[in-house]
Amino acid sequence: MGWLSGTTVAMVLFAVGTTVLIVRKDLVIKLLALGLVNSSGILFLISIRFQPQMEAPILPAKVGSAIADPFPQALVLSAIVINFAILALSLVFVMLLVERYHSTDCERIEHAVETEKAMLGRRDRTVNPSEGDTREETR
Amino acid sequence: MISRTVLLLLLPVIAAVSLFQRRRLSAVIGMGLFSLVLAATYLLHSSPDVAVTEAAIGAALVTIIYVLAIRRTGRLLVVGDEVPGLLALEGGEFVGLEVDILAGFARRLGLDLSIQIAPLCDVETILLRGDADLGAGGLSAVPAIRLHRSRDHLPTALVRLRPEADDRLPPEESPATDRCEYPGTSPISSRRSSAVNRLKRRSTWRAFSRFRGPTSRHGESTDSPCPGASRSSPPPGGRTCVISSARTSPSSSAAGAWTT
Amino acid sequence: MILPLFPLSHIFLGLAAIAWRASARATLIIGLIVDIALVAIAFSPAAHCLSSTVAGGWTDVIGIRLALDSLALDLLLLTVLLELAVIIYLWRQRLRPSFVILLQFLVGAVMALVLSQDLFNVYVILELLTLVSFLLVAYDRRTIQIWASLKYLILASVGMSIFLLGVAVTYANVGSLGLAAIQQAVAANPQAGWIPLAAALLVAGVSVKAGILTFSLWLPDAHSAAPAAISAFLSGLVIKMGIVVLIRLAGVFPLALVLQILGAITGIGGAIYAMSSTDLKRMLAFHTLSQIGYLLIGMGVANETAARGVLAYALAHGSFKALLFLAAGAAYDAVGSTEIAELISSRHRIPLRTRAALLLGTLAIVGLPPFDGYIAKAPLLDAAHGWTNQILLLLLGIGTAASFAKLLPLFKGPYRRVGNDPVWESYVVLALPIVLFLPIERALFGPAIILPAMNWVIALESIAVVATGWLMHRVYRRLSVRPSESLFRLEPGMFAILLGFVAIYLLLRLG
Amino acid sequence: MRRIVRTTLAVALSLAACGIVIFNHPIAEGGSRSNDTIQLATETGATNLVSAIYLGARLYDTLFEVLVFTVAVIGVRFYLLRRPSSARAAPIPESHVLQASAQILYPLTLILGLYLALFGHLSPGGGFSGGVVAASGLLLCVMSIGVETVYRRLSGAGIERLEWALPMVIVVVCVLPVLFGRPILSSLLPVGRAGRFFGSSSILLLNVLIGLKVLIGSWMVLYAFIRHRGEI
Repeated sequence: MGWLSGTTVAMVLFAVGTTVLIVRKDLVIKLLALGLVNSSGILFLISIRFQPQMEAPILPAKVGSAIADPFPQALVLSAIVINFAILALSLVFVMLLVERYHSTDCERIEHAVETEKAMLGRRDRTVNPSEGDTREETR
Repeated sequence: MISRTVLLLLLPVIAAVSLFQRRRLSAVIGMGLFSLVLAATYLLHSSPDVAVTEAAIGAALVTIIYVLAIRRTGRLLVVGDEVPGLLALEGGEFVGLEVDILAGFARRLGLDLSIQIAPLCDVETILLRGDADLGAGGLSAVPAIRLHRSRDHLPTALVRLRPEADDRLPPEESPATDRCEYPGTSPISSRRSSAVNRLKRRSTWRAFSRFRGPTSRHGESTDSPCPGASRSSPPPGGRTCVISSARTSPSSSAAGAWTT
Repeated sequence: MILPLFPLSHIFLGLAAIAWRASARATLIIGLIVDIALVAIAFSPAAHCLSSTVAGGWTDVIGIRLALDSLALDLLLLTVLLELAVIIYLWRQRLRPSFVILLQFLVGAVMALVLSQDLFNVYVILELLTLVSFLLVAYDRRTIQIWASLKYLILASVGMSIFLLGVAVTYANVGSLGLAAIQQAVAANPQAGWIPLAAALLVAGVSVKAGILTFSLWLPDAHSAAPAAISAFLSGLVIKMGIVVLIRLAGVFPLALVLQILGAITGIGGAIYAMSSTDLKRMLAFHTLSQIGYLLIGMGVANETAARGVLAYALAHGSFKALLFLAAGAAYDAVGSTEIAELISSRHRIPLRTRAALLLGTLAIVGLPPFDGYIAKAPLLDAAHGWTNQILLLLLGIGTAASFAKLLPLFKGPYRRVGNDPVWESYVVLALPIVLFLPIERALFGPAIILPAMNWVIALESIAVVATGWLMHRVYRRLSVRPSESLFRLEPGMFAILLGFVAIYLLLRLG
Repeated sequence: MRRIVRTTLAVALSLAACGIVIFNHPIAEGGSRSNDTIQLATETGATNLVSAIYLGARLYDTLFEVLVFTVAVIGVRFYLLRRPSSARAAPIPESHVLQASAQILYPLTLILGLYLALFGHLSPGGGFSGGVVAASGLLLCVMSIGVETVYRRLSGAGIERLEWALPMVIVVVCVLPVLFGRPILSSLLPVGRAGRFFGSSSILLLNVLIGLKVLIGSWMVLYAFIRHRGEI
């Protein structure tokens, strides 16, 4: 079972996450997949220098046994919190979009935003006062 | 060693299964479970600190926030006229029997309720235009309301749900509703039927609803309130259904017929 | 020893701004004063004693090294410059404490990043930058901004997880995350199998943040949707942070070929889209891409002059791009639109100083001789050996000139005074380095760097490039071919990141 | 058709990216240099080596991580609290079983959070996980006595100011050693014998500060979400 290490599984999780991130249209699912991608990085970092029979890095360890490297674990703590922050904020934004469009479908929202953008340009142009004389000038 | 292998094998399976769920809530719960398994995996990789943090943040906090966030992502638009006792605006709030029913219905579906007041003569137009999902506010008191098949460019099914062999409808309603009825679609058996049942038992009411887009396709309510409609013609855009009940039908016996 | 104070002071001030709401404006001023003082110390002769330190006095193996090298000095200067300009620009607006804290965090994170010599530290700071700019882009809460911002966050977060994988691979093989240790490990065994993998992961991850095509497909939307002052900051400074990390990585891994190819794609792609864009802010955002292309090609050349040229160009680009974005914001306030046709037709309502600022920015960005665009580009043109690089740089120059030729009618009369231009002081702050770039560059990078700018061949070449660009604009205007904008959606962005990673890996492995 | 092509492409690209990493598998020679780490424990006085690194050697990273969390709190509050609240529905769950069990569980959870934060330098845990666990205790509290009650009591204690003041205190704790002639970001308080509760008092101090900050921050995030969404 040498091939079944944490790193391999982490990369499989990464592949699952990116696939779902592309294939599924629902924004909430996309965020879940994003969380999965981020977790895969963490699992990868944890398991990269790990070998079975290692003890947890808390002293005093059992005599004669190697302890796992504490360094990646300390890094990973930061990464977990960062992922939480990203998730909370993106969820808030998804909620704002849902409030506006009543949909979590990514393509629908994208389409609506693009239409809105086009409408915005047009409205600005028509709303402008004193448009007639400026047109004259450019001619 | 073996437990580590099992957990490692379990991780992608849980992730893939939960991310390909149709219902968002299932996906969220599945990813919460994934986080727990991940925390156990960290523990078996001799990193208890990371395991504790992952369990606290990934499995608890994140899942709670997700569940809070996806609670209500849609809106149930109701249009109706003010009828004292049924639907009325008092001090900026809607009160009345039908409001209570609608609130319960919206809650069942996981939607936000939003009520608009419109003159009775416009309710039908608004509903048919698709600007609202349900009509309310003493609609049954006006026999003159006529229903039409939806416009042709909307692939919708207009379904009437009523007890089988219920011929005690007031005669003036029949021509209007019959025109939009699909045969053989009346018995409903779904989770939602209890909601409909509640509606029917408690009030004299009639509603037209057109459940639009994502709330019915991706949302909480993938099993639609009128399954007959989806069976007869799976509509891509939305569906319209009419829920109508007779004023005169005795509630207890009719309820039995509804939940077949 | 005092190096951590650069970011920490801003962080403290930002938190003070939100804890005591009345003090928001005061903290901005205090932050500025502290910055100027610190930069003055950094430039003083005593600076060598603070040039490098490990935070907290730990060993290099596990600690985080901070260093004040020429790259850091260059960007610190740019930071202070932009901070000053943006604060002046924002001064008369209502400033919410939450805005001030985000601005302070942005400045603090930028300073921390340019000083950092540790890969994981870079990761954390990049994430902080991502989140802060994510919130700032959508600060007005228009739906367009929210969507642009969300897209940015999702793509940047995927990029950052790829970067984290790269950090993990590096740590597994080096045992430390300090750049010096990694450099030693790579130098000891340049053929090791992990090097292409780690380099590809790190480069692909950071490219998402650095405005490199085809990784950064979020950039045009986010930079054009943001409020003007934020656009100036993002385009002038924050996008350079990815470049800073790339420069650091290029000092460790053999990346010259990859950077050149990425630079070519980024530059040409950005220029094409900029030429066909009809919105001023969007065009400026595309231009950021094309200028990033310049920087990458310069980095790919990998010799001493080019490296200094890159630094000089980063500084110059920051100043004129910020000037253009700020002026575009003022023009939007006056006209109510950023469509170029609209701006031209109601140009009489744009304040004169804003128009002057747009003109100055345009002259600088196309690279006409007395201004900083030209002076900073000259070393790159001089150092780029080989005909591919030469042609690429020329093409980029032509593309820039061709897209900015659209703005020329904006500067025609009538020149009536309309209203007061409330933010002209910030234009002055940014215009000073644009006009007086020669002595600044000489002071920063030594006298050798200004020699190419004095070369009349290069000057003539630049003028010829601008003229060609103008001609090209006349031709292109009549063509109806426009590249599709649907590339800048979420899903192509995801595809591009994965594809880019695979491509970079193959390049590093085979090339 | 387009969908099939897209799905295939997505799967293929993801697998390619994943395969590249798997087949260049960085082989771990594994383990930590035990001398280094034991020395680390004596230098910081923390027997939990992860804490020793997290709040010792890499305090600078941790500081930025706290800031990332602060930014998240700012963002959530800024974007959610000004939205119209939809707290019409009852904040207290209808189920009495849930309510009763929440009442019993929440003190336990708060104590667990406190333990994790206080003993983070000796055993698994730390400020962050402690704070989050305590915040979920507060959530249970909300289930038993209602969200507005909890909110009133907590804001009566002035937690909002504290949310912004705590990171400032952390920054000050990081900078203060400079007054004693030690480098910035080194430990503020003296280091005692490894393994004692007060053996590494500055890590203990930081753990408590971070735990409190995270507790308040998580509560503010949760409150914003609950208020926006109505009920639990």
